[in-house]
Amino acid sequence: MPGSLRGLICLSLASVAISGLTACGGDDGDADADAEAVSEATNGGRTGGTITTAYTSFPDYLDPALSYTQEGWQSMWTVYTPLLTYKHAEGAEGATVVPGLAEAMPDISHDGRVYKLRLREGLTYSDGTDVKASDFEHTIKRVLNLQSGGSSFYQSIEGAEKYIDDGRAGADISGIETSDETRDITITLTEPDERLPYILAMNFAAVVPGDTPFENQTKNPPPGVGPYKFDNVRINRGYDLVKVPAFDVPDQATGKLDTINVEVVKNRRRQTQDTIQNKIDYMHDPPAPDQLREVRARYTGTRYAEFVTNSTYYYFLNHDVAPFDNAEAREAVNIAIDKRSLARLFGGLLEPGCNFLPPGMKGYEKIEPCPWGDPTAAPDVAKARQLVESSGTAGQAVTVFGNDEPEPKALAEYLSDVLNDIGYKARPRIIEASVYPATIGNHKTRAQAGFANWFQDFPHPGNFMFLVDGDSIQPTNNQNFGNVNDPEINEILDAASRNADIEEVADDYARADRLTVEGAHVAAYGHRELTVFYSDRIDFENCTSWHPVYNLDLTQLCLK
Amino acid sequence: MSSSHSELLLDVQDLGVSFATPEGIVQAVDAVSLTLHAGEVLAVVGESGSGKSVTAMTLMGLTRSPNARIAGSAKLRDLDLLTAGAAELRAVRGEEIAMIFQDPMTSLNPVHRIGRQIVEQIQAHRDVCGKEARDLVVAQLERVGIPQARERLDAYPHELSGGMRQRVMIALALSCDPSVLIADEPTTALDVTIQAQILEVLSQLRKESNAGIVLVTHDLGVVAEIADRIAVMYAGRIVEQGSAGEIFYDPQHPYTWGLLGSIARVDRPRPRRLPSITGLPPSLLHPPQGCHFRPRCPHAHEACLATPALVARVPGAHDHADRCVMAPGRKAKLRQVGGQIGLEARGAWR
Amino acid sequence: MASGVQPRSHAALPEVGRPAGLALRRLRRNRTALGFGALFVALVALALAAPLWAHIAGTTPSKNHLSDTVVVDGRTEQVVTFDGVPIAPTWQKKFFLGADTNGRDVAVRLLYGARNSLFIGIAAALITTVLAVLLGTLAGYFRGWTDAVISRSLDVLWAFPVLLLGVALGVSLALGGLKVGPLEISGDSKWIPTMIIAVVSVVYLARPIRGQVLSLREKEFVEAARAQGAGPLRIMFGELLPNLVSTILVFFALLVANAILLEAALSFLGAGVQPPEPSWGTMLAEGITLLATSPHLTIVPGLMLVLTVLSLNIFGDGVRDALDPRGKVRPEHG
Amino acid sequence: MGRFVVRRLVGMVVVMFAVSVLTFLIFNVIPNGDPADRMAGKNSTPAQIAAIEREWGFDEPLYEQYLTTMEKVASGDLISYANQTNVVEEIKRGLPRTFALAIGAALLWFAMGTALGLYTAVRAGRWTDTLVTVLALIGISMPVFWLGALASYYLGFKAGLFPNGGYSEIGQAGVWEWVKHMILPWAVLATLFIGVYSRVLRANVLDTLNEDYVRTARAKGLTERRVMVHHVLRNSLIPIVTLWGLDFGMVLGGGAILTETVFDLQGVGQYFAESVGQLDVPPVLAVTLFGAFFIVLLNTLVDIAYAALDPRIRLSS
Repeated sequence: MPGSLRGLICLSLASVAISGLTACGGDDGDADADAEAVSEATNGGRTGGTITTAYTSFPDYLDPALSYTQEGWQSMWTVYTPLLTYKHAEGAEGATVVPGLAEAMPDISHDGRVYKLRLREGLTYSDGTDVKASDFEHTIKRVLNLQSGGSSFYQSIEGAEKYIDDGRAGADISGIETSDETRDITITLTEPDERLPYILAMNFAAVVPGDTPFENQTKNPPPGVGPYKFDNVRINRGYDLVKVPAFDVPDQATGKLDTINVEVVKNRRRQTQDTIQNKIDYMHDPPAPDQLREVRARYTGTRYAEFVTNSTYYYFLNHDVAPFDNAEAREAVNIAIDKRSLARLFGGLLEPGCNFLPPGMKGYEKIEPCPWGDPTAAPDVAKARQLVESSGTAGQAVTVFGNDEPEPKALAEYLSDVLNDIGYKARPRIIEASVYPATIGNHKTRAQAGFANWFQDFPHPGNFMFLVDGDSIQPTNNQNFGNVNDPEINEILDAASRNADIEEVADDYARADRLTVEGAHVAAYGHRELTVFYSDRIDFENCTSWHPVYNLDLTQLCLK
Repeated sequence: MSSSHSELLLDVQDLGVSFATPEGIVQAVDAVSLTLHAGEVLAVVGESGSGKSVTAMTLMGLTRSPNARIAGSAKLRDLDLLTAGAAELRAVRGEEIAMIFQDPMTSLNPVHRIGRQIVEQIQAHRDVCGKEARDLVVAQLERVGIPQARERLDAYPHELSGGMRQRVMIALALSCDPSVLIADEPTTALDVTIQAQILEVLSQLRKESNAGIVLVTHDLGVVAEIADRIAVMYAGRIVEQGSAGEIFYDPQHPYTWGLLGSIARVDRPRPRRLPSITGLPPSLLHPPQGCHFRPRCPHAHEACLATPALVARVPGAHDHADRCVMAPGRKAKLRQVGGQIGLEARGAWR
Repeated sequence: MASGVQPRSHAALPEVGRPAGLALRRLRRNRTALGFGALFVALVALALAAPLWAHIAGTTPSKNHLSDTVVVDGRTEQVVTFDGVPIAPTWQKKFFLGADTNGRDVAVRLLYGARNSLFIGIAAALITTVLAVLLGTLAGYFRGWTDAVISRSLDVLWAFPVLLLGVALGVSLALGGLKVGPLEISGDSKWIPTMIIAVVSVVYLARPIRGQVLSLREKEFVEAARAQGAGPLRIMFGELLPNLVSTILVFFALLVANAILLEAALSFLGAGVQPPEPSWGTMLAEGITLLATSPHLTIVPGLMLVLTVLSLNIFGDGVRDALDPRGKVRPEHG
Repeated sequence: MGRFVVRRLVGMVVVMFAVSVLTFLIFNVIPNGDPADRMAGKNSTPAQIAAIEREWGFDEPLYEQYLTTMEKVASGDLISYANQTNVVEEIKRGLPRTFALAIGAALLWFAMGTALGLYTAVRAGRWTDTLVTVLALIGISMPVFWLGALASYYLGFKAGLFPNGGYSEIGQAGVWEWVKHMILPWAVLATLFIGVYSRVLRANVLDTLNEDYVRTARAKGLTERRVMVHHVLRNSLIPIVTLWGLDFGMVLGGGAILTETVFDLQGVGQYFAESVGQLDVPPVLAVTLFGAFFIVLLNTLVDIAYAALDPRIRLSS
């Protein structure tokens, strides 16, 4: 497959892309103007009209129980609403969990195991049928029964594992009790899980009718409660989001446009060209790399903007295999990589940084000065060479893993070159993107170093720090690719995970972040930026709302 | 059976044909003059490569090409075949002057039915409808002795035997009743009994339509059966021509003697080996100086180094001309080899 | 042919047993073919000189210069700009043909890539030839069930959409590598695309060889050899093989050309040469995504590839004309 | 004829069987990552992976898996590993696009190749010979995706003469839009062949011009045009038509994968390209079978056409 086609599949397949809030942070001089324009966006603009948007690939599923890609979630959020959801707002505010179909935030028992919620009164699905409390249990059953990528999130619910093992779709989940009359929903966990509000706010838990079959409904997505509904689904080609006029839930955004026509245009250059020529109104992925410059120069602030996402990009360094079982060797890598070079490999759509946690995340404290040198200055390669020399690992062979998407491939080739420069015998090894995580996450591969990135599942620092948590190491499908196992970090994360109040533990996560960087456990280098690019029909100033979880908020889009 | 008083159909004067090849100029035909009258069979004989087929094809306009040079004149009645425009030539080809080619195997288009191939010719010259044309074709096929002609119309060439195919070729040539028919080795590819039948067809044709036939062949047996007059060609030139009787009974050119010595006659016991002329025909790229037959001629002498003229030398036979400078009396002595006409195959003068 | 010398007689000379000298003379007369043959030799020489140019340019094919600068006409320029656009050809020692997205010197990579592309082309063609001669000769000589098995296998290969087979194999093998008995090839070895191309091309040559052997084995000289008690091996390699040389020669240049094209196609579909080794195919595949800002990344390796394949095709065509002026071309699929 | 067809049909089935087994083995014998691992996704647990293995039958013996898969191909129930869409439906969706590309390009290269070949044969000479040779060889010496990318960018986007790739349904935007979208892909794919065809035809015509039956045709007094069309061209085209059939089969059967991809036509070939990139075995298998089917079918049709065009050929064996 040609590079241009692959486009942003990496963002979606490899991990779910959710985004950051720094659009308004303004720590980036260039972005200031856009940021201001954007921050007062949300409420202006006219309603009505139809637009065409382009996706590089069809969402993995148009079924809330299964969809686990950014493309899917972006549309899903306009069609389905979970019991809890995120505010339709930009920046940190958008990362706030608020009541969705539930009347209020859950009532949590003292031991943190029982969550009580009540469904709002008089809710109806887009097909007009009433929403019942028992639909929620059905929704969770579907997630578990369909082996959804999200099912592991819900296994802390009592009886969930038993339900999976039973394999019977109709069986009961003991941890979910509902009453259609009182609209009460009670969730019991096997042990406290401070992430539960976020997990309930994930689209997997978006309530669907109780008669939705236990199979992939992509062809004919189930009705939901949301400002839009799916229509005219053409698998792998596109679908329409059509406004549901009857949708009226307090504090929830209603859509502005009448119809959002989503077309799959696999070639990113074609999307860009068509958007430039106003044949497409909004392209979801960044413009093709070779047109980025032109688009930036001509349309920034009028049709084009960039946003830092809640993501982290780093090289994993395997602590179990030579040479990176040696701390000095890892430090040398951290010193030697040139973050300015890495930013160039992303066409500038990367904000270089020293931290592992992204700037938009609670618990982010900028590490300054960066122990490995200024991220925006040339690295001290001589020092790195010295470290390699003194570590006694010089001359060792290193295989640098990357996948075959354009950027990860270039990143692996870059690190390989850097390692050769500082005294190793390195060679890149490029793996098919679809099997990349499973390959490097398998202990048998003994991958020494390579490309890694993470986009949040939900806006919580724990969702990043588990990547370096020694407790999350497993022999296959390991996410802690470098087998980082630092007792101090493990301890901090363990304690923090028991506390549901994110404000209280923010400092702990900041400490864990600092330890990760200072221990050279990974070679973190920055955070991905994503873009919006419109035709000139779209009201850029008033209707661009960049959400920290769902990226561009489609409900806010409008025509001039 | 000279027909000097009947209509003169074809008058060829000083025909020369040469080709430019990567190796040089090849003079395939050199100063050939022929005449053909209505109802007459003129046989042009000679070995392979003597230029007789090129002569025949030149008359049909089939040797025209950027690397061919054609000289002289060839009048079909009033039309000079050598200089005629493409349209004029097309109008007479198949209509006035038709040709039977030597290899019936390759001369018919293998992918078209034979009926269609003949109809095509008729319709090129006559304004007849398909059905009418088919009836004409059936008549032609029957005329050349093809049984069940109507069924054969739809046959492909490869479905017919060699003899049948040659009959088809003849029918094709005759389909517009041409006044001049050129038959290029019409019997070479056929066995002896079929040969006889084909010759029979040809002579009958001459009687019926009073056409003039140019028969190109290297088979003197065939010539003896049917020819009125004979022209003997050697290395691009006519070396001797005259009435059939004159050539057979009083041949003047040593080359003709050699040819006659090589007839395998049906009516005589077959000799153990066909006598043949020693040596090879000359390369036309670098022909020998003077008489072209000189290198192979046992009787050659210095006088042969000059190009001999084609003139009548036999007293009392003014239409019997030859290119050998020897006196007729001496020739009469020399051609007797073992009681027959022949060419003594001994060392030649160079 | 009873008629005299005609234009056609020249073209219709018997082709069997055309002496090598004549073929050589015909080839020598074909200026176009010779010119392109010389061009190919020059390209090979360039590929061999790759380290020399790398030395002049002061870099290596895998050295990244992402954040470096270079002085062009007195101005200091970024090798790769902040927004990731690599420098265009500078026409001087450093970055003569510009840089790629990793800030690597395109001219140096192009020459090293030439080594890989040519290596794959020639090695694959050699392997194809050996396999095809072996299979074709066995099938044609032994006939019977040997022929049946080989011919039917070739039929299957023939029915296989070549590109699909190549890509499927390429993607699969690049991931897992190849392990056949003692032979172990790592997934990123260039032997993988080489072997794939060699195998999928076999049918193009094996079929004509088989046909030729079928007719050759009936010839007198084979009968004679058999009568003298020569074994099948002696006959196949001593008697038949020398007679297949001209066929093999005719196909070889075309096989190399085809292999180079196939490598490019595989690379474009992500199944070709693996990094860090450059090849024209991989350079092209990467370059095409950057056509708008950096057309040199597409045009330079593309032209190089077209020139090489074209020179091979024209030269091969000349060889074929010289050996068999009436032969027909069979288009291969790129 | 009847026996011939039966024999070829049997042969076709055998070849298709072999192709399917081979494709299946490529992806199952060669180690390339466990499909269950991939399907389970990043947060999967071993239990989940085991459940997927059970459900999809990855734990069964290979021949069982093969049989199940083939059964699904036959019944049209084959499901993709990557996104669980119905593979057969996907192929059906891509078919009109692939057909549009292949048929249009094949007609174009046939017409252009014939015209150019005939022209140069009639105007035969050293100069045209060299020109056609070089042009023909340039055509086959270019990577089609390279030419396609250049044409699409410079003629399409830069010059604005054509759309930026993609396919336009006739039913939606009309015939003219459809043609506009197809012109470049047709031309690019045809470029690969035009030169070759003109060359083969030229050689054939020159050979045929020397045939005795052409001489006969001239001797009949036919017009030059009729001689050229009914005798020279008619006979010269026989090998071209058969060649055309084979190439058309190849293009239809996956040969256009690069052209489809570079112009984003989303036909069957592009579907293959995407699936193979995701190591998605079911579509790869199905598309390969589809391709093999057309290649074998066209091979058979070519044999029949050959016999129809040249009555000397009999379909006995």
